[in-house]
Amino acid sequence: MADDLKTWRELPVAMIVDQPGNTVEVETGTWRALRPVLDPSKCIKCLICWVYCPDLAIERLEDDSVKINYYYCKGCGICAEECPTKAIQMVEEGV
Amino acid sequence: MEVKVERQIRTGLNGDEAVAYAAYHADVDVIAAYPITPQTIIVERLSEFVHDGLLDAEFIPVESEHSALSAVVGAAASGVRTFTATASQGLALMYEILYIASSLRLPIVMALADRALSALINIHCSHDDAYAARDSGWIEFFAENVQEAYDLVIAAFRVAEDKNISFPAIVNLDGFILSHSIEPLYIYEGQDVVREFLPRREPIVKLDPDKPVTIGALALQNYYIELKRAQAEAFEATPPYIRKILREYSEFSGRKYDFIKKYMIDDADIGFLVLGSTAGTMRHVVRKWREKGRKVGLISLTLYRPFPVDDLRDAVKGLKKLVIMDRSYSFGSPYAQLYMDVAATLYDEPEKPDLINVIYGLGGRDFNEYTAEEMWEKINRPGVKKIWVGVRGD
Amino acid sequence: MLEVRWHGRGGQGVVTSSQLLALSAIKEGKYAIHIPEFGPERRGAPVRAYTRIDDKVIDIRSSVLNPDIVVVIDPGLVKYREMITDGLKKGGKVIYNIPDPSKAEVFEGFETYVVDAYHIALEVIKRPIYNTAMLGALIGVAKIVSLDTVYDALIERFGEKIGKLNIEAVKRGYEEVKKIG
Amino acid sequence: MGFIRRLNDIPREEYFAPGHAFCAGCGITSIIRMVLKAYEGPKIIVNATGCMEVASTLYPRTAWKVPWIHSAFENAAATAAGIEAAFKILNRKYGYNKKVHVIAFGGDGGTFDIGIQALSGALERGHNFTYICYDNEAYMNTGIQRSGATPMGAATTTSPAGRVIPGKPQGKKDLVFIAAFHKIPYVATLNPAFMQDMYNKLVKASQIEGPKFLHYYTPCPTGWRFDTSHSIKIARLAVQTRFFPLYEIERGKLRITVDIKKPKPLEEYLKLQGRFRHLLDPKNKHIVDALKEEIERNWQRLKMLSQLDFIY
Repeated sequence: MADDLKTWRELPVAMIVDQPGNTVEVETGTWRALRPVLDPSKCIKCLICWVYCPDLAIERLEDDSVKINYYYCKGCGICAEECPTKAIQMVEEGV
Repeated sequence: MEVKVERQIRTGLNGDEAVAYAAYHADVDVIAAYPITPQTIIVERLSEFVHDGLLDAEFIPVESEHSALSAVVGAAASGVRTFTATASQGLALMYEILYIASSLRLPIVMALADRALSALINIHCSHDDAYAARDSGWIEFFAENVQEAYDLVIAAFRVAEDKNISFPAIVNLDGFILSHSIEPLYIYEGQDVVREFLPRREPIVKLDPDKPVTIGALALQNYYIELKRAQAEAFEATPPYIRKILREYSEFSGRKYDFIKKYMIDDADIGFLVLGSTAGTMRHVVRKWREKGRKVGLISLTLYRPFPVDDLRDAVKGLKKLVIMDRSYSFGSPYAQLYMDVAATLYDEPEKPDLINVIYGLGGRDFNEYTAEEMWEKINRPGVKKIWVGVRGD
Repeated sequence: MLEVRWHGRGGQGVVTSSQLLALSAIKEGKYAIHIPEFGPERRGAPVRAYTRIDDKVIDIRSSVLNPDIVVVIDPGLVKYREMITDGLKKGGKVIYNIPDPSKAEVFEGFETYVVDAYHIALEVIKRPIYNTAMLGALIGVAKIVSLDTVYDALIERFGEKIGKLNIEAVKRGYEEVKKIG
Repeated sequence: MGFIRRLNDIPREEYFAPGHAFCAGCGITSIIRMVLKAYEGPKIIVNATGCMEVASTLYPRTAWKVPWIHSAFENAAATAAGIEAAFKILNRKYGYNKKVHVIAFGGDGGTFDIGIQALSGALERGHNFTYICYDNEAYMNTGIQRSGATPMGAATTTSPAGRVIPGKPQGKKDLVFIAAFHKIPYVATLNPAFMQDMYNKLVKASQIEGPKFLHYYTPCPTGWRFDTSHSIKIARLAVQTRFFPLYEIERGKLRITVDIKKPKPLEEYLKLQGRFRHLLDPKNKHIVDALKEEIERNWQRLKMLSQLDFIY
């Protein structure tokens, strides 16, 4: 994480975090060993992967089709495991 | 003392009732408290005010002191005026949350009916509990009498909620000696009067669905010390604001309040320093001793945290000896708690009095003129540094 | 400064009588402190309370060690003569409750007063709560506050119905207390 | 939006951000996301110390887009009570005109064990709030120590699968019933594998006044030692084996919401998890039998109670 570490003089009062949802800047995709790969032709838009992705790394598009956001995906494999049509496959990240 | 009696009523209340009236007149919004002697009358009276419809507040009759302080933390974080009260073991159970309330800058006001900590279990006055809170980032006041208990609770709300301060505050009143003793005092005619001194709280931070913030996150090695540095700076910056508010309150009430009180100290050779109700007894004693030709004087602290360093340095000038009276004991420390504050305060002074530490009054042991005389005899022995008085065997 | 020490047993209203005296004095513009002495006692055990009254601000907050007046609410405690006269000022007053005043004994060296608060309480309040009759006796002896002030305090404390019974008890204590030595 | 019939009905809007530090495969984020969607309108979240708090709010960052407070480990219910009281006052005394949901989250340690006193107090006092226990059946945040929620036989670092004592000797306490018998208006069990059931219970809870207690089963790949991809599969098996029955008690009326007519063998559930692996050794068959008996008794009890018009 390339956060600029602030001095005590710059911190908000009362130790709060005043930017809601600012973890959005944090890349957790680096945790990944396996990479989910989606075959959109097999997707039936059931949204199971979107619901179960612990990392909010499945983006739900307007028509309920989905897109994988590798910036956040930690590679747990739940999406591939739960996909009823095997539209998502886990592949080695290094390959 | 000259008292401005406009819109004030002279009445007789015990210390707990006075505190309850103060919270009522301060129009407190949320109270969470658990019964513990000698604080119980406070929560009983406040419950009555709420149940009789006099005070529009939520009274949360929690299942423990830990939850009492936790609940007021939640309420204070929501932006309203909050109050709790406890003593001794109850404060000990709250201990974890004391630090949290201060770190989150929540202006909770707590009355502490000072009582000795177990074991053995005792319900009477020591300052163990007041001292236990001393490092936690709470402002601490000590009341000498019932009038001060009432006034300081009202002033404490203004102090705690001031935007330049925003720290929680404790008002200490000696268990039983003040909490259960009836004395005359002036109270305001009601909430409308107090509101002129104490407007509605404007929080510096709150849980607001329209402006979400995260309160109480996890801070590790990379941030914790910066956060504490900022908190320390904010706490150390409070004294001028506290003083200003106490002056305003003096004006408002007609009763003078400052960080410390001095009595016959200016030309004294030997000074006595006390907290709480013993200030009254010692004032009486000093008066009598002066009649006997003893050049003695008295200092008592109204503000204990932040410690009134400058005031104290100034007040002890010219003293040959300063007797620091602790109603508690600090096991394993070189001296008891108040002494150590004073010693640190005076260490860098070029000229300072000899210091003597007196331990007295634990668990409600009466401190009276005879005990005072025993103390006089002991402090005048050569080489005395730390003594106990009013204890069999010494 | 006038200092009063009250002796009685838990449940007899020892603390209440001291409170009522202090509150009455405060009502009259005086300075007063009521100090209860709570120990490990429960109902039935000996209890003390102290009242200080002065025209000036009262600073001292210790218990009363050298009272001007000792009031013994519980008739059973009179036999503890050392406890009752402990620290009592020379020439001070003892006022005690005795169901049969013909058997009353003088406390040597002190002004001694007796009153049958026992029967006053049973007749007026119908319960063995002697405190208000003894408060009346104290005021009869020492005239610290006016009876009217005490009556007001009683009504405030107990409400109309119970307050009036206690007013009657105070009044009778005030009228029936006798100096015996 | 309210109740859903299919996953596509779940609102799109997210109130919880990615970039958080939960373990890969963690079940906790499902309950966070769904609660924030199902409880419509303004809400305030109270979090006990634990995985959820630590993984979502590493200063100076937060994954929460709603007001959130953490105070200590054992006091989430008490903190929530104070917030609820404050908003009552804001509504009544100061003209604040929004109805705010107050939702407290605690793990099983913070709920079953150290926080049960504060929880009981808050339920008894009838505060209008929701308490959600996310139960991963051990103290995961401190490194997998046994809690009052750890099931019999499970290995944790303080109930290891030792040569003499194989796993936790005691069973799991029934916190749902403990909570329910404060006679509160709504309690329910939730499991992410049964998302429609779970989501609709959340919607229902959000519409009920008074204290609500929800018990969420959250699979923990780290603590239970299973492949991260198996999170939902294991959650599903927990229900299918009747290990974690899905039911609700609404104003005293108990209803099994997902009936399991033919339960799967418990071994299917156990064998996927490292914490139970030692139980499959024949010498520990008696523990599996005891677990099975407990599961059966619990199921039969729920069945019988569901026949009654009310149980409190």
